[in-house]
Amino acid sequence: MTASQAVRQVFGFFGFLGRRTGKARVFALLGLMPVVLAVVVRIVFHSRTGPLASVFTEILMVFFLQFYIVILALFYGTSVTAEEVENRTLSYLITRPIPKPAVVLGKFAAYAALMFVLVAVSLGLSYFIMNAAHLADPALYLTFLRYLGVLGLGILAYGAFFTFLGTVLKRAIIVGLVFGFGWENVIQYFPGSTQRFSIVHYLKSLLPYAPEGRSAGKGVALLLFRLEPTSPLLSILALAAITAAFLALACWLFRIKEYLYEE
Amino acid sequence: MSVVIAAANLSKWYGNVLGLNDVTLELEEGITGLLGPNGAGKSTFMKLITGQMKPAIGTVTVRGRRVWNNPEIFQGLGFCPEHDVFYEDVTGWEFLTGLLRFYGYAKSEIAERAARALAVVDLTEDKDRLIRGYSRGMRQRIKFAQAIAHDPDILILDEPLSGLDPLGKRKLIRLIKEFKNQGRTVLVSSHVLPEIEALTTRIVLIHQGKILAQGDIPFIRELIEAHPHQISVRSSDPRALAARFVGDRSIQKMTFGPDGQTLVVETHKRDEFFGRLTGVVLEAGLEVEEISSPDDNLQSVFEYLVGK
Amino acid sequence: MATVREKGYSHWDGRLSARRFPWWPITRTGIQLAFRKKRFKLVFAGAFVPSFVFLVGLYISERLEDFKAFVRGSDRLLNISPKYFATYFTNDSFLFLIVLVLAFGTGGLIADDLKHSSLQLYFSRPLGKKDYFLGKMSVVAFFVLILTALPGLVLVIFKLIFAGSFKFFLTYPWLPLSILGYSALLTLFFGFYVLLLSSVSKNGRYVIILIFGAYIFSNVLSGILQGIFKIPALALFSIPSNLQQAGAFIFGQKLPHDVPAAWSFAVLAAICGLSAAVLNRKIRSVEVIK
Amino acid sequence: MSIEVKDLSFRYGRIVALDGVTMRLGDGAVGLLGPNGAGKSTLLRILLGFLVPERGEGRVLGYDIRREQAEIRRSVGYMPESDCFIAGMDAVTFTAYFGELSGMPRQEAMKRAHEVLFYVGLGEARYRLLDTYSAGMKQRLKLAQALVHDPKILFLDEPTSNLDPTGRMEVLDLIRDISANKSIQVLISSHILDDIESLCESVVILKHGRLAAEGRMADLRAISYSLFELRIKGDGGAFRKDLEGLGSRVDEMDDGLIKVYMPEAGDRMDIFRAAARTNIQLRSFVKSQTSLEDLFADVVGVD
Repeated sequence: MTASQAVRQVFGFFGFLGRRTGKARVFALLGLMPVVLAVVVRIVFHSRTGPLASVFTEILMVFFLQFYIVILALFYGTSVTAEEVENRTLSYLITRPIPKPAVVLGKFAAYAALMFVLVAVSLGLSYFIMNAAHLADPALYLTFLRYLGVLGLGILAYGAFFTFLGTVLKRAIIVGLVFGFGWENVIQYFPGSTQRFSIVHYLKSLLPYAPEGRSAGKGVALLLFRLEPTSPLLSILALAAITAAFLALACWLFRIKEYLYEE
Repeated sequence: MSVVIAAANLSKWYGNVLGLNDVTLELEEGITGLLGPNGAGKSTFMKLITGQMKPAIGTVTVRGRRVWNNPEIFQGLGFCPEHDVFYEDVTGWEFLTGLLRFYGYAKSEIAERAARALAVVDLTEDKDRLIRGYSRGMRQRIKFAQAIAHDPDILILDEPLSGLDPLGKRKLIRLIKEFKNQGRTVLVSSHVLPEIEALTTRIVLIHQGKILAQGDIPFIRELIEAHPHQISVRSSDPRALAARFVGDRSIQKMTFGPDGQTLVVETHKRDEFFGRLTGVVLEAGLEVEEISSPDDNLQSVFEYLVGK
Repeated sequence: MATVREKGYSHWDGRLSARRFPWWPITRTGIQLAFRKKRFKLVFAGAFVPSFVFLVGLYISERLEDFKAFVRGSDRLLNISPKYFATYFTNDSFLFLIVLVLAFGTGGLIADDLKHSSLQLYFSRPLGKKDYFLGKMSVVAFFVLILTALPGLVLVIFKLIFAGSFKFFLTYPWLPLSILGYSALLTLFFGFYVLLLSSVSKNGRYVIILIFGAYIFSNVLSGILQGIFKIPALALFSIPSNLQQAGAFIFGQKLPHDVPAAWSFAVLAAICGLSAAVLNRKIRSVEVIK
Repeated sequence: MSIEVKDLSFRYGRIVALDGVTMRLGDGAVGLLGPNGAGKSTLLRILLGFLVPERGEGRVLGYDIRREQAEIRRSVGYMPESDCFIAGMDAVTFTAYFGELSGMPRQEAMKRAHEVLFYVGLGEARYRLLDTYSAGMKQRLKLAQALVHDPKILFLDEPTSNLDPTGRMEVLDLIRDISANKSIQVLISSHILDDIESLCESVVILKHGRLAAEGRMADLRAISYSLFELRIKGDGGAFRKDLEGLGSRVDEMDDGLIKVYMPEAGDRMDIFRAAARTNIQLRSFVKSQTSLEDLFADVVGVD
């Protein structure tokens, strides 16, 4: 069985399993919150149109970018390896004729796909409900695809990093929390290139609003607060590099590590 | 009988905890019982054979091929983990077909193999129920099914009978024996010695990381010179029987059982004793109710070799 | 006369008796276990920082003249009145530190019992479910009271000592009662709140995240909602706001959100009710032996 | 005797767990047997007062299981089947803690905890944290916490699971010592029939919530015809013909065991005379009775 076939099979196995566990439903519920918010805003502000709608979209993006995908990636990322070790189901997987890295890559891909579906549905519903007034305008769809692309890259980068954390540390969730909600938020107050040492910086640089352009209300400032963006191309490359590097590290570690359930 | 699993000067420890200490061993077809006190290195040995751990010194090979990070040996090897752990939110069918994905079978072959494995462990009617709802016996049997579904010729079982009720044990013992009768190799580890005795007479005894004994139980018992054999004879007049044997030099010790009917004799020369016993009993006109050898079982072999 | 102690099992000649507080050993052990957790002593000590800060505040208020130049704008804060105590009891960092201490110290109260299935050991003893909960809840009560009632009363005493007169006490005789009342409210609420979340899962880490997460999320959520809809009643979504409302009411101060205080009390009571119901259902005897 | 139940019935929703069980448990050690789901743990739970039976009543040590629950649980020691301990505690505080919860004064509980821990063989490890305990040590710890308050009755659920062979022997000796002469009634539920065989005088077998068999083991296993199982050394052929000449049927099993079915009137010593005539060594000679496993199999049905 070639390595790529093995990855595809592991992807199939965990794609199926991921949907089954109760946790997926809990996160889907969490994803419902922005949709409800969008509906309520539509009802309350249906008379006024224009920039106000896009401002609220900004506020939603804060939820998605700095909370939802981080929580998803933290949970699913750390559980790529930690879950199998903790529930001791690891021995079912590594006594199969497939290379160990295939388990990490296959499972990561399955969970990334699951996360992407959750985010796409939630973002899609809330975005289009919020901007229902001018559905005809093609630019609307372009911005949506761009948002989705940014969140997708975010899922991959955060997911890979947390997968690596889950393979290295025993207490991955706590460290992940500190990184995801501590370091990533604090970084924006640091000057100069220190911002380059966080994932959220590259994601923000890809957002469709030029920072010093028109300041469209509180929402935008919130996101692009004191951002010194790197060029979109460089950001995408950086995100891709982060994803690849941390996944490779996770695979290598998983291959050489011996998991000892307490003797 | 070719060598299937071989270990050469195999040693393993983690931190300062000793796992295995210079173990050299060869396992052939048929069922071999692996036993030893807690922390003797039994589970370390199991993990080394199933590639969950890397040998520190020496090698362990299955059909001549190294085990660590060498996945294709699992094409022909099935493993039953000790812990009662599963993917709880899937049905028996999904569990088997899911794990069968990794052998490169076509979809139809996966379904056919899963059905056959379920039939062997007779869980066919429960195949669409979630494993979460399975009883302990059913979980143990589905675990056995996932180990034999890809038709391996080596089966490694870690405490397969633990937690099963007597009927469940009988059923699984029969399955394991049927598997062996197809000329395959089975390595079973267990704490409960009567379970090992029900499966095989061939054992490997590990203690403090070393192989203490290997071979057939009666053969090992013979080799243990240090401890004389015990023979218990329950008869109408044990004292008369004892009086007749007192002069016999080969008898080391005689004790009378609490029930006042049993005479327990300890001797190195069992042959000689049994030779004379029938004659003596008839000559003395005694009524004999029972003759047995209380220490001719695995428990006492274990006690001698491992005991304090 | 020689005696030989009989080998093997020996009986105990004492007599088993029903005790007045059968649940007391549970509380004592719960507290001991909390202090044995790594780094908990550090977190616990840190929780006393606000009371220390307010103590210094008391000192400065007495020596206002010499600090005049230094303390330009904030003399308004430093005239000591029930408002001073209300601020102490309802400021955000004070409540957050209590949640921090409870999450680390008492998060595992029920979660650990569920994880190691030791419930069946408890209930194979002459112990009712009521005793079990009372024992566990008084562990939480211990920590909350030590962080609220104790420093509160000590501050009042130091105010009298620093002022050198009972005038303060005579003008506000009801203040110690408010302190005790508010501490009791916090004890009751956090007792139910922590036990509810502790019984939700076996995984200790998950429970700690839940205790933090629910508290912060409720605040964030109500902040966002108020940000969008500007309706004051939305403050009821946030646990800290409710506690602050109740505190302000008990100390007779202006309510931070113009929502009737009764609503906040109702929300807090509802959470306690929910917790009692969930706990009663979750720790059923059948659950006890799986 | 201390445990008596009449027409006990209980149901989890639709599933009938106990269906009218009436029995009086004999003295000494009693084995509680039955396939998984036969109602064993339900019976234990009702006797311990965790569940209230739908129908029927019962008395434990004279206390009624419906009304005097606290009294029953004070004088009962329960050793659960699943692993249970409290992380962060050492063995002494753990055992003393549960002694206290049973009503012992604190100092007495601490003193008694040491005594009991030595008795179950955890003497040297009694100050270590329970998180570092192996499965076998946790098993002994469970026995210790069941004994700390000196109960009148011990309910042991799978007492010898996950113990290594030496550990199993030691725990069996402990239980034998407790039940034999120390006036403590012991009820043991186990799947390892060898343990029940070596510990208990009488046994109760449940099946689908009903009483399948109850009574002293010796009576249940006695069989009418006289069947002898032999192991011999030497030429079996002649010996076999000689025996058949005396009118008894002889079968030889694949593992060398010889089964001799003697006619009612036959004298067992004829076998010895036949052995002497054909100079055969009689190495094992046992009057067969149904093994507990066979008894279990045919009482509970399907093999």
